[in-house]
Amino acid sequence: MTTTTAPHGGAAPPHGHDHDHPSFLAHHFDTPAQQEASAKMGMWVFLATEILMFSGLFLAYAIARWAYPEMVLEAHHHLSIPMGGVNTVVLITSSFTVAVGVRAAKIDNQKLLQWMLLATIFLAGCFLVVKYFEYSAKFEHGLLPGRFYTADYIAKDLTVPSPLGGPHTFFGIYFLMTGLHGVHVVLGMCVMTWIYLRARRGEFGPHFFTPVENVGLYWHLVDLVWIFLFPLLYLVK
Amino acid sequence: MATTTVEGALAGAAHDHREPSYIQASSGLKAWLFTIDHKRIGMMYLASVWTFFFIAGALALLFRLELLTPNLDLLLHLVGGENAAMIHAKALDLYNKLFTLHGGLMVFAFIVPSIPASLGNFFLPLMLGAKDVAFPKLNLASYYLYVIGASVVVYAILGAGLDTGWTFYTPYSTTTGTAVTTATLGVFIMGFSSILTGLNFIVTIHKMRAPGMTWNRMPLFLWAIYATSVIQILATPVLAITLLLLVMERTLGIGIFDPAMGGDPVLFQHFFWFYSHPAVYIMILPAFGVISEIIAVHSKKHIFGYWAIAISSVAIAIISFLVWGHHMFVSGQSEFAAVLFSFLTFAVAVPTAIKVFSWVATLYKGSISFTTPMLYGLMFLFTFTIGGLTGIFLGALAVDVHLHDTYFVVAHFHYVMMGGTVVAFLGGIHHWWPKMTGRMYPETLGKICSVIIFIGFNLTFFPQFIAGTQGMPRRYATYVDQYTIYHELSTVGSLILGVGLFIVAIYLLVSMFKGKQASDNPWGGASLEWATQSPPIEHNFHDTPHVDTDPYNFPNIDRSASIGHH
Amino acid sequence: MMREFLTGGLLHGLLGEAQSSVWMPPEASTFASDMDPLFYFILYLCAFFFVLLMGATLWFSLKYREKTPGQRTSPIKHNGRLEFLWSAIPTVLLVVIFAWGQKGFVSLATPPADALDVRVTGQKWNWTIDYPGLNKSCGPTSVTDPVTGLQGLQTDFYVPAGQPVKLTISATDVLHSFYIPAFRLKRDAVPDRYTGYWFTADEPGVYDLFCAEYCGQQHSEMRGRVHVLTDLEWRAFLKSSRCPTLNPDADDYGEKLYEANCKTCHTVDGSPKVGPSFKGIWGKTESLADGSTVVVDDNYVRESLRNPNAKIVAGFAPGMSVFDSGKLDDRAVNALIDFIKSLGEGGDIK
Amino acid sequence: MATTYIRGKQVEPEMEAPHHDVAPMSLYWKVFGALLVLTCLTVAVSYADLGKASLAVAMVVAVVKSTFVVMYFMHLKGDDRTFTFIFLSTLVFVGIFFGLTFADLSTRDAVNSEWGYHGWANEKGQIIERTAPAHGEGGHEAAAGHEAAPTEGHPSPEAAPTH
Repeated sequence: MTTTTAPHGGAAPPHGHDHDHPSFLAHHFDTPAQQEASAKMGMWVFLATEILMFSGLFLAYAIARWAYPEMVLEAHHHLSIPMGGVNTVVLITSSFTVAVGVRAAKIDNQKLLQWMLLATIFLAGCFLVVKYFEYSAKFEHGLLPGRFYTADYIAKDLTVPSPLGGPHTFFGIYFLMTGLHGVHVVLGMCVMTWIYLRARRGEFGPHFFTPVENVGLYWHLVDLVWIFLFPLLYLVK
Repeated sequence: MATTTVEGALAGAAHDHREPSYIQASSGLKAWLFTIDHKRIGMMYLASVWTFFFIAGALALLFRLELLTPNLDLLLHLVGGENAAMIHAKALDLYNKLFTLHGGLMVFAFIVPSIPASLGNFFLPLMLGAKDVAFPKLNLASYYLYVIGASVVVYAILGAGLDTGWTFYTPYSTTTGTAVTTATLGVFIMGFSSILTGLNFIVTIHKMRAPGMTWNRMPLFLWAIYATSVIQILATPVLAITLLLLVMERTLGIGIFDPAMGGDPVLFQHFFWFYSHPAVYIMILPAFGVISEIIAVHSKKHIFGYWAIAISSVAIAIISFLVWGHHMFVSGQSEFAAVLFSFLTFAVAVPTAIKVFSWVATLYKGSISFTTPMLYGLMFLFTFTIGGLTGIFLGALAVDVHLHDTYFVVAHFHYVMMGGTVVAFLGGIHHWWPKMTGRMYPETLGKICSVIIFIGFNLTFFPQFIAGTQGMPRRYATYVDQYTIYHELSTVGSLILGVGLFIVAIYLLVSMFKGKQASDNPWGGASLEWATQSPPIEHNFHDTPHVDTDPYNFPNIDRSASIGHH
Repeated sequence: MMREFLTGGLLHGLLGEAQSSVWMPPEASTFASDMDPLFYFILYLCAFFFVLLMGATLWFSLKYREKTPGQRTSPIKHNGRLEFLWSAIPTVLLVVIFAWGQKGFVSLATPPADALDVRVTGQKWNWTIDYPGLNKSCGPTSVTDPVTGLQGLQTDFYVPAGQPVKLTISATDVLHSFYIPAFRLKRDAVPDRYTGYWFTADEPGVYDLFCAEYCGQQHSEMRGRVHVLTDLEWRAFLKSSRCPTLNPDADDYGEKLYEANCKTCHTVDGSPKVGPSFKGIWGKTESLADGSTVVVDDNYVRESLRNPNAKIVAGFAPGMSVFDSGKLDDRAVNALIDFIKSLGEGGDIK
Repeated sequence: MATTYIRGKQVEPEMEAPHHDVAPMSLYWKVFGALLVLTCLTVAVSYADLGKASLAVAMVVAVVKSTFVVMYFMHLKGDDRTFTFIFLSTLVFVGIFFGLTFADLSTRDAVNSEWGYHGWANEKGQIIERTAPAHGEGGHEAAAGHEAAPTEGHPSPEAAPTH
């Protein structure tokens, strides 16, 4: 319960301390503003851990590029830029829709909020479908990570590990980065579906929309990682 | 309901009507296992953390006994086999699995979560004047993640066994047949628990302080927990990605760390130590926080150099990310990087020195009562200073070439980990035991045990310094017999240490039920946790206290001759 | 004299000599005699500050113990000057220690031109030392291990006294570390990479050689002896038949290869060890861990060398290191196969 | 919502409900448009053969795009300054991770090229002749556009002798 004191301490607070307890305010928070600020800060700290986790993979990519520049440049021709480009546009649009969704929650436009969440989930699905086609193309050509690398026109045979710094390292890192990013897209879709269901029950409005905002923040980070991943893996010569 | 100022709360709490404490609030296993009360989660963490400590500690005693003699005399009997050579080979494997279990469990399952998760969880909201941590359900989730992760690691080690050491160095960890993948999965899960606890504490400290508690009115224990949480947030994700890369290396052979496939094993050491060196500061910083509280309260004197200690905690948290290379001076790292890391390593030694000097200065002109927590506090000053000073030997490049991976390193980190964190943890438990359980521990028995632990600890680990400088390498199952004297002393010491710790565990458990009733403020502490009932009520305070003094203003400080100003 | 004093040498001379055996093994290399003064300098510095600090703690504890309950305590909160002093002085001392420490370390990486070139290779659980210029190669020789009383493999490393020696260290399977306590020197052996250092051994004698980086089952038995020889002994060693290089044309080339690479895990007397025994294994049908069977022939031996985890005999753990063509070229593999054949055929003898 | 005063000083201003300034819809469209344009730009630039500079250009474009997303979509612009601090300090630590790792990797050959040699053995186990990386660029920017690319020296130009 909230305890507020008049400016000079001492005097009794203006109104009883047990004002109507809004349904969404957890018992241990004093004011809704404190709860919202805490939730948002928690989300930003969580985003910090996500950035640091992906930084490990970006460092692995940087070292592979530094140690084997020819291999990386030659091997990344096998990645299809159109598919990557489509995925980038899809993710940026989904970022846009989730941002508009959060804005809709703020102005209590429930219909728009629900449509935007649905659109984001749909776009995430498209992203995964495009990724499925990309991966299946790789599987067919045998461009697989590490010891499963059987693309015959590059490595001779399986028993001897493919030539040092062979493309298996690049594809190992490629599958790790896009795979981990893909896992985060799937997680994002699940959480967004849960938020969509709560939005349908009308839980969110101008006075309480933190869950929508946090899912939005998470989704923007997933988009951010892809914004860096796409040029590094697909485009850079 | 008028707000009670801190002084009012201190005086009034003892006698007014006793609300049911958090223990009596609801009973039954389900009430405990699904609680979101930070105090109950803190107690559950305390129980699980100490269970793992005694499992890993018992194994340490087992292979300490084994090391009594140069050959594998003890383990040879535990292992079957057709001929002497086969038995010997299996005994060596068993020894490697034992020291890996000891290292792995102690680091990941005991010492990383020890103080922050148990005492931190219990006292952070209390000291802040808050009703609970910012995300109580997340707090319970992190406890269960910890329990699941720890049991996966124990399953992996007791099942197929793990013989890579807690450092998982490649290429050995990618080529050995033991359960590396399962163990890394376990540690991966425990990493999440560490991240979530850190996240919870940072948000609670930022957003849920009692009105009036500005940053310089926060107890130093909370500064230390804050610095620890910052490291947990920034370092643990890199451990997650390192373990993921290790598992991918083992299963898919992506070749980042495997030299035959174009990788570089020293790269794994960079990834690993980027987490693991800040992790050793996750382990020691909460101990600094506990010691600041104990020494100030039990010498009834304002802590000396409040800002110096607070800022040095945060400074250590930041600089700890720059120094990891000193674990790799002889690993084939470039000379330029070795010199750079050595210089930065000496930068991190200065804030630690400032802390120790400030604690000793706090004793000056105090009124020191030799209670058990204070004995542990003074013991900490002795053992941790040795641990810290021996770090300087390992930081100097030329000396580290000789001392790296020898028993000197083993002694150094045991003096810092056990002499530092475990001693501070015991001090903290005794200091806050009346507040946590509402009962007092047996004072005289407590003092005796602290002396036994002091003697046992020094007898165990000081000879290892000399064994190390004489060249005894680390992780050796059998050794040449010129080192026998050091191992004999060390084994005898470890038995004494084991006995001392065992008695402490027994009398603490007994005192939970049979200890005599404790008052709300037995030591005359001035921080907020002493301003409520012991054991505290479910939502901590009858009404949110507001703070207008800093937590070290003890009643008997002689303000008339005010030499020091605010 | 001044330098001696400055480097704590005098102190070390006065006190050090008396207990040099307490802290440090004998100084047998020039690097050791450079490094020990730094060690003692740090030791005495830390001892001094430690005694100061513990003295203060003890004295304050006794002098200011609580005589009467509620006893007044001083309101001192901090003292700017004192806090500055105890931050600046340690920083200066630490920088001095850093500067001195890095000087010795970096000099390790620049060997003199006339240094004797020695190649050290660590593999799972023994060292092989080659002298490229001198047509010598000191591999592991089987000896009864004094500690375990069993047949073990130890390497003898012969070094001329007073002459700089350049070590180029590598490994074939996992990380090892070439550590000679008497020389105060160690460096990790990293597979497929070269690391190294140089030293001048100046005290003739026999010293211990350890592996200091955890490398698996017999990490603690990957030991050896370092023999620092006087000039006379060194010339005798060069002419002697000790440490012959593996001569591919000799008929016992296969047996020598077996001793250098396989002996730690495979015996020739029929008793299984870490791996199956080679006695009578040729032509035998072995049942594998996954239930299938294989006949021990050229292809199986070759595949087990190149890709050991492919077909593991039932009852044995994976973990054999890879012997790719760089370590054992085809000629060496053929010699090894001939040697195994010579150990009895048909798999009739269990 | 009542505000809390202690001796006249307002405590924890954000305790009372922050007014949510809702950005106009047009801003969202503008940012969306900018992101699409930049994506097309970076794809187009990748076809033009810039060689070494292509990495730098791609990174600059990525940083610009990510600042747009962070400032407007994640509302870091009008928000509490601690969130910006958290975001940027994370990037500093990612920079430390990159910088010090590359401090080791790129100076391995500095003192003694043969021992520091980052030699990669080929199939036959010999150290292959490894020419210094064509354009010696070091690590690239971190995950989300941090400013200081770690600068490292070029590894020694001449290749180590084969054995």
